[in-house]
Amino acid sequence: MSALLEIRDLSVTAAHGGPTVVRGVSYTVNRNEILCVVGESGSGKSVTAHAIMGLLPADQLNVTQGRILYGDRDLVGLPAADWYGLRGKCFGMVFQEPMTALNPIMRVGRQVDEVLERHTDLSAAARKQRVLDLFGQVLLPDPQAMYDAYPFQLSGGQRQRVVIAMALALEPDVLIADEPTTALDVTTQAQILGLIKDIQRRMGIGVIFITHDFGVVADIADRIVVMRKGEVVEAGLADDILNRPQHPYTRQLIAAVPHKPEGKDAAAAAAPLMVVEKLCKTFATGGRRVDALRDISLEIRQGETLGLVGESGSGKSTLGRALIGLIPPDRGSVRMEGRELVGMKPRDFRPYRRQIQMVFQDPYASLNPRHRVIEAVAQGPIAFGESRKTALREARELLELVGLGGDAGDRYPHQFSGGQRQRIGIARALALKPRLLVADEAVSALDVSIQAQVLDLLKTVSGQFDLSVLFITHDLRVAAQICDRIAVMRQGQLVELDRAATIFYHPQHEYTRRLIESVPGKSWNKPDLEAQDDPSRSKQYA
Amino acid sequence: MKAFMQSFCRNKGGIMGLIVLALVTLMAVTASWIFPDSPWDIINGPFMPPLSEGAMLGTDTLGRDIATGIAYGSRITLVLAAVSTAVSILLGITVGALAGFYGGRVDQAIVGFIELFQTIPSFFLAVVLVAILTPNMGTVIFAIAVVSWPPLARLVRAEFMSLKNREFVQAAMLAGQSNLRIILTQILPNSLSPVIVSGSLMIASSILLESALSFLGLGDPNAMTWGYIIGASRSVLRDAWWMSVFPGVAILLTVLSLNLIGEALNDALNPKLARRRTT
Amino acid sequence: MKKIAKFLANRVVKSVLVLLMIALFNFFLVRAAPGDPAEILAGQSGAVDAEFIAKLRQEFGLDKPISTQLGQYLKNVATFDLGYSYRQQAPVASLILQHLPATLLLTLSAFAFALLAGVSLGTQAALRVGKWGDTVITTLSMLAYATPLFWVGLMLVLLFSVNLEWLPAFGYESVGANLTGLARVADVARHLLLPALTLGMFYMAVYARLTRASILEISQLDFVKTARAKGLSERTVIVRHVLRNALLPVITYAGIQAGGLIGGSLLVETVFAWPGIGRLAFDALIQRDYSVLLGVFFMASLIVVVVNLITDILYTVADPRIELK
Amino acid sequence: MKSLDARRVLARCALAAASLLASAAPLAHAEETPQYGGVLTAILSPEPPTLNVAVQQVAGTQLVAGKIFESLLTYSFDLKPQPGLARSWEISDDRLTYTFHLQPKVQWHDGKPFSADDVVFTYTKILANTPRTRTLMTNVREVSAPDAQTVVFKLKQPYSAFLYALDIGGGAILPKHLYDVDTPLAQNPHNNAPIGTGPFKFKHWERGSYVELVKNEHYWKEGRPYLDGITYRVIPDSASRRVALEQGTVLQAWLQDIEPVDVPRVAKLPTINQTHKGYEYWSTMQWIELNGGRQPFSDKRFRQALMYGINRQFIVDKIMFGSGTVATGPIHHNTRFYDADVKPYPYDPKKAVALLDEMGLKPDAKGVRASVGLIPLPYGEMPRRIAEYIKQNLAKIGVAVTLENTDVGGWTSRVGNWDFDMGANGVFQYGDPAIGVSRTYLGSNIKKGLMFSNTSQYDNPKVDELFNAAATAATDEERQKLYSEVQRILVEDVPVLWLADTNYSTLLNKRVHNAVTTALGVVDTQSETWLSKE
Repeated sequence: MSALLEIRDLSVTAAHGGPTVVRGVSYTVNRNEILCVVGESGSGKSVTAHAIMGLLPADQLNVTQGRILYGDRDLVGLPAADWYGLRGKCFGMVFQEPMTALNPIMRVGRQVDEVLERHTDLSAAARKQRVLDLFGQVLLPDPQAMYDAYPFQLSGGQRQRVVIAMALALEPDVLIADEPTTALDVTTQAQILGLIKDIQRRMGIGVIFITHDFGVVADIADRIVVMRKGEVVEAGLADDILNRPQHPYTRQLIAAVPHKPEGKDAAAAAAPLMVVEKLCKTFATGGRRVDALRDISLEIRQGETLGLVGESGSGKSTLGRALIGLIPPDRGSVRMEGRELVGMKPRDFRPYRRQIQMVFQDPYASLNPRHRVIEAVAQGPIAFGESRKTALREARELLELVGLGGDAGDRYPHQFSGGQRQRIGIARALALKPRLLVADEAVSALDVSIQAQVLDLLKTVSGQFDLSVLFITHDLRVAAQICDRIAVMRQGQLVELDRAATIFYHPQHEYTRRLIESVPGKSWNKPDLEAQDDPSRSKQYA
Repeated sequence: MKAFMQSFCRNKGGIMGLIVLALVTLMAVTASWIFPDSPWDIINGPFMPPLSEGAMLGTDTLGRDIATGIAYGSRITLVLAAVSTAVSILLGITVGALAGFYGGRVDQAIVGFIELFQTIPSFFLAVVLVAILTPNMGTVIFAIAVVSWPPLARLVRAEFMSLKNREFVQAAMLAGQSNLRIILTQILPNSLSPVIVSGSLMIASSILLESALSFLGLGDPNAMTWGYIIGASRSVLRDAWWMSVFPGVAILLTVLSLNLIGEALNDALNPKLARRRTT
Repeated sequence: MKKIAKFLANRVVKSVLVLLMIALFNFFLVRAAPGDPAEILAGQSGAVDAEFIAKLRQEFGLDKPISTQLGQYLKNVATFDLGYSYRQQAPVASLILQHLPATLLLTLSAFAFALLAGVSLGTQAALRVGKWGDTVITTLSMLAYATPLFWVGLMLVLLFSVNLEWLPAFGYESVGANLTGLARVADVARHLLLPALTLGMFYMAVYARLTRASILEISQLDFVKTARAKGLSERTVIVRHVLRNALLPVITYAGIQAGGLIGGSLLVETVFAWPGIGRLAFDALIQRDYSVLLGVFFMASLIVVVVNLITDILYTVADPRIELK
Repeated sequence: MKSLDARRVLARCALAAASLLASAAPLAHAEETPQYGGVLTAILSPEPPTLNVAVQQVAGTQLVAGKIFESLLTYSFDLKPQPGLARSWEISDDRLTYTFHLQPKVQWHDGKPFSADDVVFTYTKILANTPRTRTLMTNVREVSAPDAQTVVFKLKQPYSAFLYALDIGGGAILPKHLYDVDTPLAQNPHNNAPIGTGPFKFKHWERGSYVELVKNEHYWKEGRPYLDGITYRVIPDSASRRVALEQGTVLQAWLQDIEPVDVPRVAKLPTINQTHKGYEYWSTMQWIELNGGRQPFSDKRFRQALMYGINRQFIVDKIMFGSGTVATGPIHHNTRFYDADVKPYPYDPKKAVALLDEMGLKPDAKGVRASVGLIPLPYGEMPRRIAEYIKQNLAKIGVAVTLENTDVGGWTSRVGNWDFDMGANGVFQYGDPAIGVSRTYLGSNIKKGLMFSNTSQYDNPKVDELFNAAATAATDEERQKLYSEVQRILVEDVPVLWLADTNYSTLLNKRVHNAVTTALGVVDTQSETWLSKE
């Protein structure tokens, strides 16, 4: 194996005396291999990749040290004109967000054609043929039609295929893929991962694959570089890192990866708390009708954690919001302990309102930035007639319970990390002493290591308060980890509902099966590691 | 707050704007001490050029002092602009909040209404309103407010729509808070920064609008305003350039200072959007 | 294509509704004026006595119930009968049509100037962001943005007509010169220069600021990075990818600003004695000739509605995504 | 351009002097000999709505229509009736019958003969229904045409002013054969392409640009007109009008064509002649109406105090720029029966304050003795300046004035309906006090809702008696006596605040001769006007 690209002791510093965001990073990419660069947000993995492409915004970030060797050329400080010859031709790049990576008002065929037009002498007809070939290679349906389509007419997966086709148009030596599947649904992710791997093998190119997901890493990596806070903490062959991680941080990351569920014991079937029957909801926007819920029927039992899993557009969030009264359903019934909630007058609904609470997805948006945390928690009880004094006292106790004691309550949301805010969100939901908690993607915005802690907390409180939890997520692994039962949704319909372990190991429905097939890192048996060091916890009150 | 102050102070334009605005305000407050005569008083010969004795900036066709007129004009200008902006902000926030918060039919109706107002050429509308309702302070304020509120209502509506779906607002709904309370304590405070920014820009455009109305002779006939002086100077442009130049500079500086303050506020309040909302 | 047709049909219906609302507004506005419409009309005709007023009331159906009057009024407006000016002894519609070409010439020239100069200045500023070229352009547009339109006009007259005597200060063409052909075109152009510059200046500033901001925003987007990653030259990236996207909000804004341009023409035509509908409106204003004033107001709204429709059509061409909006 | 013209004039003068080998006298004589030919270009502003003077009497209509149509009479500078379409006239001894003998061989521009029938038709069917002439016709019992050359007016009672109301504005004769139709007068297609008897024929009207008149070759007055035609240029902007006049693009400007502020300067140009003659017939007065039905205006002392408190000299000098003189009383100094021997009201704030003190109007903490509103004239800038100035003047004597800008409709409606404190006003006097003056002061003319009546509600039986006697008095001496007395009474009582007798001027290029020959100035036929060569 020959080193295709070598990064030596690279440092990148923010302009105008800002912080150094990448510090002394070195790694190499070889021909015919996939190098995975793994790290959580802020690890500097993307900045390094942009430095390789010469795409750092000059007024914001600058390479201050080190070399990027491509063949015998040092790319650091290369004049702009030379870059134009390299980019596209020798390096291709795939970005994270397929929705924004394409020019919205240019036909996609033309966008790929541009690369050829720029770097080759092919005639227009030849170029078009080549683009169609490329579209075929990335398995786009109906290349001819795709050629004239605009990006908004394509699905996320299709767009990512276009971007890949673009990056590969000139068969570059190195393909840099910056979180190319993070924004995609799990089944699409599996397809794209397969595609990248397949093409890499076929063309024998070097791929730098940037990701935060060890599952993905396990599926495609030949070698791995782990980064943290701008530095490389560990590098090595995939097998070594995945199964015998050395550095505590790597170990901690791997430990936090949701593992395969063991399956809870089959508890005695409790009485149903909420019964949903034939629930329907259709959204009509701008002449388009979307059936978000189609005859959904299920029951949530007293004290159980019910997982609701589906890809984007499956209607799972709509269902959650319908149950909680934020979205009025069109038809069907939602009964709580026998009382029909659908169509109830707001005043009659009020007593039920406090029994169903929610933990939201985005920890940065779920707290009013202008209210103190304690206020946020106490607001509910006060609105329901609790005296201010009692409400505040109870709020403080709850914050303590979720691990935020001391003066935490008197601070404002921006003073907390994402994980801590999610804890506050849970405390707020608990303040009203609900019986059903709807957790809508409650952990998906968090880094893996934090995710695990919040899941633990959820598990604890649901047991402690005899709560029923509706756990909505796109991640089957996470759901399988904490749920008693799992419901799988697809395009507004309930596909399958069963015990978590059953769903995971013995899926009945074809779609569920595909979903499970697509879970990244399925073939990887995670080593049993105990997190030795929990950075987020240790710095909580730092 | 501290961060905001720091950020604002780093903006040279904003500081300059504040200084100019402070000077203009000072001029307005102290006008009657510095210039004890009424701006309508004929205290000198007509058509005296600037730097004449007793008429720093010259006199007009009747011998009224331009400097006095500008000083007293600043009072009317600032008060008119502030009041009309306050009225239109109130109107804009109310309408925008209703549309954004309730959505659906209410929103459709209100948006239709806003679009209607945005289609009507606003300056024409102001002119027609003042002309027909006869010019005085009240009608001028009314006309300026009527044509200024729609963009703000749009802005507030958009803010409310996005904030309404923000999770903390939904959390407040789940916490059983009343709609009014949610609007007032959860959404409104969080949508204020763009309102503050457009408020300062709206004051600036109110001044421009008011001066244009006065220029056309549609100001309150009892109020000495900058636009009025310029309007009166039009027929004697060749003979008395100072009559039009100085009040124009006063308008320019005041409007400029408000725009600079607006931009600085914008940069300080919405650092991420600093480059976006420049118009 | 069908979707676009539907979209446009929708816009047309909306435009008609807007015009209807404006007509209603006009109708009630004149009734909100102090004094009875008949008295106003009588005042306009220069004769005021009770008998004449009564005659006028009858003649104009003002003695009929308000709903009948409204119906008649709307019917008139629909056939572009905007009433009759007693001061000018002519139908308002024909007065307007007579003055319209001058206004169109002025506003279109000003618009073309503002757009071309504004977009190029804005682009130049954005490409030099933070450098002195940017600072100069931004400062100038900030100044132009804060200057009252009518004052700019007066200052230009002072400078170019009174002091330098380069350009005529007033009017549409030289009085009594009886020029024809190219000489006349040149003469009109000389007269047009200052007013168009005045009217265009403010919007040039607006477009420059908008273009600059829009380019800076678009430049941050991923697809620009994609374009660079393709190895396209900087020029291609800017022109083909950034500018085309950045101009979309400029188109929208140009549509929105049509009203402002027409409103500004009232001031500019007044300052420069340009014989357009703005000047017509100003004269009507001075003489309180409401039927003309409201007629011009309606016409101005009509122009804005039409311009908005045109922008919508342009937009469907410029932005394929419009189908979904 | 200017200097070039001047040089050319000089050169021509030198040439003329050389060729005539003589002193200035024959040269002047040569210049005085009328020449045929040439087209007079004149300013027309604002553009009139119509050219039919029976429909509209705005200045622009009169200016153009005055060349196309004719009336029975015209008036000399001292307001003596002069022949127009009427060659001569007789008044019966009982002063109830007026017989007019018409000019012979008059024909309409379309070739149809003109006759007494046209006059009878115009007066009975058209003019009797116009606001301007209706009042006159209420005095007339019958109009008849004993033969084609004679028209007889029979009056109900003697009316001394009768001969003064037969001007072009109030008495233009229209062709019966075109106007005796069912179409309402205002919609007659000939209004804007008129057929008259005058020295010039209508040729073309390019709206917004110009009106073109050409010589009437069949004009009844032998050898007239001198001009080949007149072109009226519509120039909406005052600055452009001034430039056009300065550069000789137009040769004639009248009334308010040139801004008052510019008139003195333009008048000084070597190419321009200025004349103040030719406005005697209208003699417009400007005053401030006072609502005598309200306190404190009902008190004579208050009205006098206001009169003393306004610096009218400043107004005519600095705001009207000399286009007026300080008014002494209800009659314009150019109108018949004017009497200057009345109580003067110099600017005297002390006296004004003394009067207010005497009334018991004490100043409050802010020095305000009374607060009143003032509605300025709703036309243009000058009235606004005047109002602003009066506000300032009166503030000095403790009368706080609030300006109430309004439109023409609001102005007529509020003043007409007595809903005002002070309201600016200005009226034409039409040569004779019986026509244009008495209407403002007659107690019998207090008519709520009617503008231009006695809206100040001044009611003095003695004044009524004097005015009525004067209107029917047989001789001018008798009338003068009555009017002098009425002027003295009114000036003492100050029912309205007379500000100024307007004193407009006409500015003419020196090439234009005999443009102003009557009290109607450039509105008259201008059949005597001629142009010297360039």
